[in-house]
Amino acid sequence: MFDAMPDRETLLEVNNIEVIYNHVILVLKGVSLSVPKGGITALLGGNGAGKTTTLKAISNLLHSERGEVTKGAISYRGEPIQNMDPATLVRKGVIQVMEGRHCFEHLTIEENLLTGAYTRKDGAAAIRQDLEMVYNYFPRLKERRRSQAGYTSGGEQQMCAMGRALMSRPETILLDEPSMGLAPQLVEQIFEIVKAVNEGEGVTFLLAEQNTNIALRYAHYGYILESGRVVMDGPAEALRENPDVKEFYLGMSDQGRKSFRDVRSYRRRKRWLA
Amino acid sequence: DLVVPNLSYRTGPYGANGTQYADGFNDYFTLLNERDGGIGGEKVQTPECETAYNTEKGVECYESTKGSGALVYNPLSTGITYQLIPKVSADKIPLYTPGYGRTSAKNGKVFEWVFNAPANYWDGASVAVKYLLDQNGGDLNGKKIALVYHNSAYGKEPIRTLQELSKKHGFTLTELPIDPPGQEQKSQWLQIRRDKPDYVIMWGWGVMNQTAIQEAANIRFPMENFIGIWWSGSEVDVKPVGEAANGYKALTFHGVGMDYPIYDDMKKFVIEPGKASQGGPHVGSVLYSRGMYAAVVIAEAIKKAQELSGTSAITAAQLRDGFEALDITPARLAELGLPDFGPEIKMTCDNHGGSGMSRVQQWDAAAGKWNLITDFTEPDQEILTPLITEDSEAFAKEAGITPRC
Amino acid sequence: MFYREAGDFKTSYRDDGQTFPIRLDRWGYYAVLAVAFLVVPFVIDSYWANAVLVPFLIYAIAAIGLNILTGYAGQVSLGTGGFMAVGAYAVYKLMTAFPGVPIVIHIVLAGAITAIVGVLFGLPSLRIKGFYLAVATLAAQFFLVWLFNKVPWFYNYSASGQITAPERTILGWAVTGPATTASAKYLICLTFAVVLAWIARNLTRGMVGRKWMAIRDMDIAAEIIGVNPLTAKLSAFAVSSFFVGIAGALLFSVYLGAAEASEAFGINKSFLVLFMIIIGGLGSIFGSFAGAAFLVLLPVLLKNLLVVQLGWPTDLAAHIELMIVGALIIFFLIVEPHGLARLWALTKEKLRLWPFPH
Amino acid sequence: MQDGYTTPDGRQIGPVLLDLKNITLRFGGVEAIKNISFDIREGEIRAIIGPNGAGKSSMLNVISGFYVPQEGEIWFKGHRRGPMKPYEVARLGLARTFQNIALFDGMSVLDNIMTGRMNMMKASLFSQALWWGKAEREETANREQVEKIIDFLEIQNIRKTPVGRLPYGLKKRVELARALAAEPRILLLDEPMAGMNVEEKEDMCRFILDVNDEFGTTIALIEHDMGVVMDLSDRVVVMDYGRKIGDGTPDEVRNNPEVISAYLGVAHE
Amino acid sequence: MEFLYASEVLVNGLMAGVMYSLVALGFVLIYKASGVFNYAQGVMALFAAMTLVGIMEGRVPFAHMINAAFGVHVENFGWTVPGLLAILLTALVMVGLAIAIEKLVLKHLVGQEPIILFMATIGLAWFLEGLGDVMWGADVKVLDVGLPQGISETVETVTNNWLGYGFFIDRLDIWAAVIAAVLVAALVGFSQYTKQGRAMRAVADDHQAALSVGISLQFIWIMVWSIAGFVALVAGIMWGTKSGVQFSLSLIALKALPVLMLGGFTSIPGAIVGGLIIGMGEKLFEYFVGPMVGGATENWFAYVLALIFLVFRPQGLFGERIIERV
Ligand SMILES: Nc1ncnc2c1ncn2[C@@H]1O[C@H](COP(=O)(O)OP(=O)(O)OP(=O)(O)O)[C@@H](O)[C@H]1O
Ligand SMILES: Nc1ncnc2c1ncn2[C@@H]1O[C@H](COP(=O)(O)OP(=O)(O)OP(=O)(O)O)[C@@H](O)[C@H]1O
Ligand SMILES: [Mg+2]
Ligand SMILES: [Mg+2]
Repeated sequence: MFDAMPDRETLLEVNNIEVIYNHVILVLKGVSLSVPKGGITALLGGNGAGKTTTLKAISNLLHSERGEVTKGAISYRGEPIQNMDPATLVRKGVIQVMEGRHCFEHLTIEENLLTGAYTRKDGAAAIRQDLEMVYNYFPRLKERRRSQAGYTSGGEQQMCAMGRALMSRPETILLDEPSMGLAPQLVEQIFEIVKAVNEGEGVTFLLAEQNTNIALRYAHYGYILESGRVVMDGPAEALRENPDVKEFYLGMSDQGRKSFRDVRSYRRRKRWLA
Repeated sequence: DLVVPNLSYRTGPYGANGTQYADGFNDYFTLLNERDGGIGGEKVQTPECETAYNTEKGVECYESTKGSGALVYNPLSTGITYQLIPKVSADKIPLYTPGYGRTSAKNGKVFEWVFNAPANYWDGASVAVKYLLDQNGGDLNGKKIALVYHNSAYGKEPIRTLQELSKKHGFTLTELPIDPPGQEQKSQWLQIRRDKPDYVIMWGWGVMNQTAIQEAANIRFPMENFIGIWWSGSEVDVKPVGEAANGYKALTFHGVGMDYPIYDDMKKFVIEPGKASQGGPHVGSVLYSRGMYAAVVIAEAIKKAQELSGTSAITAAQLRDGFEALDITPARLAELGLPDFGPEIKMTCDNHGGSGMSRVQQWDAAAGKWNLITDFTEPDQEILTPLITEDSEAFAKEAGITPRC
Repeated sequence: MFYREAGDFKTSYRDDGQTFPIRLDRWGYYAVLAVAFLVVPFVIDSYWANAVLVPFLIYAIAAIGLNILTGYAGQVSLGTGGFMAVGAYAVYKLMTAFPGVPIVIHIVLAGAITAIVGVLFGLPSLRIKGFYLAVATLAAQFFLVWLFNKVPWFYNYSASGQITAPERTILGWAVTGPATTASAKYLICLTFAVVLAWIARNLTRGMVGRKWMAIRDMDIAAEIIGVNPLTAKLSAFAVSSFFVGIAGALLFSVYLGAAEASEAFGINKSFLVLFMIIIGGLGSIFGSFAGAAFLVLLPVLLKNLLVVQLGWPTDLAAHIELMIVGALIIFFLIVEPHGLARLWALTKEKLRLWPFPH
Repeated sequence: MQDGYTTPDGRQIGPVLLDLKNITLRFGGVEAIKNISFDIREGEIRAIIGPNGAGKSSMLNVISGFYVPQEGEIWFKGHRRGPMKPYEVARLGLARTFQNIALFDGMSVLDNIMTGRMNMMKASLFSQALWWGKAEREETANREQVEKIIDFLEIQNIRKTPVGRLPYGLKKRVELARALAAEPRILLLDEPMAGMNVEEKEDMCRFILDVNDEFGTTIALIEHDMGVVMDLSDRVVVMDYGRKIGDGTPDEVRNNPEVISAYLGVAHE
Repeated sequence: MEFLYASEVLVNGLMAGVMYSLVALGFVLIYKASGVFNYAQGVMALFAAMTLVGIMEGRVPFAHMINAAFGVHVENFGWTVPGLLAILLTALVMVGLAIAIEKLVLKHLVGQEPIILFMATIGLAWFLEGLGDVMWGADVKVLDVGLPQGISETVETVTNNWLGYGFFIDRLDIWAAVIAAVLVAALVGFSQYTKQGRAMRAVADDHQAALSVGISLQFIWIMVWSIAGFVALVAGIMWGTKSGVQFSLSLIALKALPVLMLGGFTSIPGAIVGGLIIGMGEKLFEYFVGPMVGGATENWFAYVLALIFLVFRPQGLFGERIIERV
């Protein structure tokens, strides 16, 4: 259904970056990727592979975690963005939805959404309109608009974080683990929204996901990251058919999906990581 | 050279006061060095060390300077004095604490190394009451006196004496402690406004003085009936209050202002050549004069010690002998260019505190100066002597000292 | 590779739980102790003892105490000065009431009394958290100082409210009072510091320590997995106050010799000790020593540099000293928010990799 | 059913261990749990599912004593549990993991897991201060137990690492280890597999099954991955907006229309 | 009569409380915006007041240092600046200070734990204290921007006519109350209803998330520290007028802490209400109980009073509820 859209213009380009935390912990060991305009690009990989780090490197949120990009280059629309502060980047249209939601606990849901529009200059009316749009996508948020975000459930917070990002009218959203902790229906719903936003508003997505299955269903192109390196990439379609991906990331074998009850009788081992 | 360390404080909550005192102290020795080439031919050095009125820094200063042949210490802090009393008696260096420190150190039998002439806190309390007696024709019966004091060892010093005096003279005493630094004194002054005491006596230091005078003015307490100890009677305490402070009184044990012949020399040898400490912004102020006076007494003691020992490069122990033989007569003061500046100081082996005389000065806001309004007055030794004996003997017992002399 | 961990194998869990699991560290530590006990006492003079080493050791004890409460158990306290005052006044009352009992026992008892007081003032910590608690501990600070100032019984009814330490001896050596030698002062403080540091180390590596840290890192989760917050917090307050009380007792009896509650144990003392543990490193015993050394030495060094070497006027030097110390505190926090202890650990980590950068 | 039942794969499930009766929990005006009753049997793997905000985590918090329900009773091993502090509940033999990992970030992995054993260590403060006698013996003995768990969960190589630095998946594993260290009767797991990839989920499943099998630990888990829930659990409770909308075997639940519409969306495989 | 005395104490307590609140407000602002407990607030007030006096009197900054270094004698420029203009200039200096603090300190400490930031502000307090002294000298300075001081005769006469006892109220306190009311209204409006106010609260909750939505921490912090600097200036003027500009001014921070604690660290109205309660409580306690226990109870009683409130409301009267979830 989707193609890889190789012909599209490249919006975001990450070129062979290395990231070090605390001056000693080397986490990314040369990651390169490119995100085409208007596409959904997925960044897949196990825990600690470096997905979050990659996204933070792009959005320049590493500093506050004592991490830094020591090598390589990142450019957006051909312009280097390594040393740009996050606010400028947001104004340029790149916004990140952080892993673990990070809502403003003491602000109400609505106030949270409004902070998303912080960088906008197009007036209160436009902002109200987008607020309605977000409430349309997430009716649950409308119900809870007056509650403090700290007291809402995990799913509600995830929606709030997504909605907040949308409020900035972004061009590119860096989405970190949107499905984590969400009920299956909601996961589906969130990805539908991603798709809708992608198609309807033309927003480009780079999303980091553990849930390979669903990510590859919605993404156009995928990168697989392991231990700070890209080990495989390709159009989503192709990745889904790849036997290794099938086995290690989708949990399928030749006989179809295995029951989790049987895990005690077998064990997967990643070939390329030996 | 003769080394007289100057443990001063020019920072912290009392920095404004400490600065002036330290300047006066330095300048007098500079004068001696410049005019007379020192004392007995020996130049005097006053290496300064900042204590910030903090006891631990005081100890550090003491330790760091005592090795260089320090002759005497004058830390201008009751707290530091208490630290140093045991130390100086072990190191055998005199400690000179004019008008502050441990009152019972007047008893030289117990406090071999400590001197606090010309007057101590209890002398001050007694002189203040005496002054009030004079004002009331010798009778304070039924009068109400409030004591507003710095809530610390320093401020608590006069309480015992005042209590004894209230018994003797029949006045009632109200004690109103104020926590340092003392910028908030509303409740105390409202209490004064309600109780309407006839007199208020104050034992304050730093910002507390000025706030108290301001509050007294606010509630329209008559300034003439408000008397501070000598540490509550300098320009910094009254000037910020302005006109309203007019008439405020304070004790002092030395003269003020620049109407003394010594300032001719001071100008010629120190101020005009630009040798004054900090450039001399405070010359002639109350605290400056007090610092200078302390220096005068120390210099006289050095001179005496040189006479006694026959050497000009005296040791700390010899200086103690100098202090114990010290006799600064009015004639000698006049000779120094300070006629009638202070009371006669005569110390002996058992009396390290002199006569305890002090006088009252009053602030003239319009002229911006202090006027002396009484003569030197003798304190009520009848009350004080037993108190001093009692306190010093208790200390001797606790510290295991056998009285000498 | 100067610094090696590899090849240093443990064969039992006991070995692995040692204070210094790495042999190189262990030998370094023994060497420092040997020098401290066997060499320093013979070369020390009264300046070094009174201006540097004795305050350093005493503050290190206080810092360990506060570190147990703040660094390990996560309860920020600004009441250290008040608790030190409890130790000081307790030892004073004990010394003067029971002159025949050895001073060491008095000092330990003073610690115990402080522990009890600490527990009392620790009670609000069950409800109050974070900075609210920090500010609440100021209630202890101000109240205790006021109490010692107001009740004459505490200062044996002396005229000014000052307390003065009488002479007491250990095995014939004076350790308090004017006749005390520099090395006696130093040695008694050193002994207390070493023993207490060892006890602190034992506590923090064992179960109590873990409970404290659990409360610190996430108090709700800790309670749910089984930590009783009442006993954990109060035991932290007790142990911490015990240490702080001993520091207060030593500060008064051995170091200062005389003290007055509001002057010697004011709020500044509380802040000073807090600085020490933050600069040194929260949750680190080594850090407590490092922080104490830093803040005791730095002003002395600066003073010597500015006044003695450069000959600046003392007031200017004092003001600039404030600026420099303030700026250095900020600088250190920026370079390594987790304190000197972490800086040291990072250095070791780098040495381990040396000469390779990663 | 009073004395248990046998699962399709032949495990014997015992009598009711924990019984929740008519629990209602309110926060201010919000009713997070509305009159819910269900039980957990000895040796069983019990799943709780439901949409976000349904009150699942709140339910777990009620069980572990962190939230006190306004109404309802909790029976444990046939006795009614009075109001209890969370740490007292823990002493009854309940251990749990948390939805948003609640490890002690400043401590090493080993110390984190050791905290799980705190109720087995009773040396006095004094003995611990001197590191002598009981304290030392206990420490060594418990360390051995913990090492077994570390081996079991295959986290030997990170023993000394501060947990703050670990990647998410490993943190979850350490949290499990900490809970296991307490040797609980009931293990409560709040979304143990959130944010994991298939391989890690498989590992986690293996651990859960092994624990259940080897130690006979009763397990209650909240999980959003239906594959896991359906494969692992013996019985499933379904919650929606604080109500219970289903309770039964995975098959029963899977085909319950109310559950499908409220939670699953489409009938799951 | 006794009742009238007590009410006089009470009213004066309320007034004193307002003076504490002025200092507390600065703390609240910064805490709200950055979760930083700014210990330097008191010193900022001192610094602002010193600068104000320095500018008004036309003092040469760093005069002492210049004199010491070059052996010259500079003290004054020889001009004086009128009060209002000087206040404006001082406010600018405080903005400059805010920028410097952000650039040199806060920027490098993004995302650190609160206690680390707290420490940094203590370092800052020391630095500023030293800087103030070096710049303007450590002498006691008289500050007079034209605020009246002393007993308000109107109040005295009116109450005397009504009640037969003339109440004492300091005119300076009345001014303080008016200024505080205006400040609070303005600040509440700002933080609750403006975009920047919302952003400020967002930053307080989660630095990283705020960054991620494009809020510039730099800007917010400079803004908030500037406002706090301005509030410090106001507090400095009031306290400086009351008792001169000198070191002890910085210690009023200690009087503001119980106020904060009681009102809640994050609540602007809380700072006022807390101040009123503390001021009233400590004065009444000193008045009634003080004489029985030897007096000087105010310092600790303020803290104990706040503590008692906290036991019932751990987040202070108006503080944000501490969210406890697992
Ligand atoms: N602040 C930090 N300091 C030190 N190491 C860190 C820090 N943040 C992450 N790491 C390390 O960097 C590696 C990559 O982490 P990252 O969060 O990017 O992984 P991820 O792919 O997003 O994993 P997950 O799927 O679990 O979120 C991990 O090994 C982690 O331990
Ligand atoms: N401490 C609390 N105060 C107020 N409301 C709360 C609190 N805890 C939970 N709630 C509310 O109770 C409802 C249930 O929350 P809970 O966390 O139990 O949901 P959940 O089923 O675990 O959802 P998720 O799958 O997203 O984790 C939510 O609407 C939440 O806002
Ligand atoms: Mg991640
Ligand atoms: Mg949940």
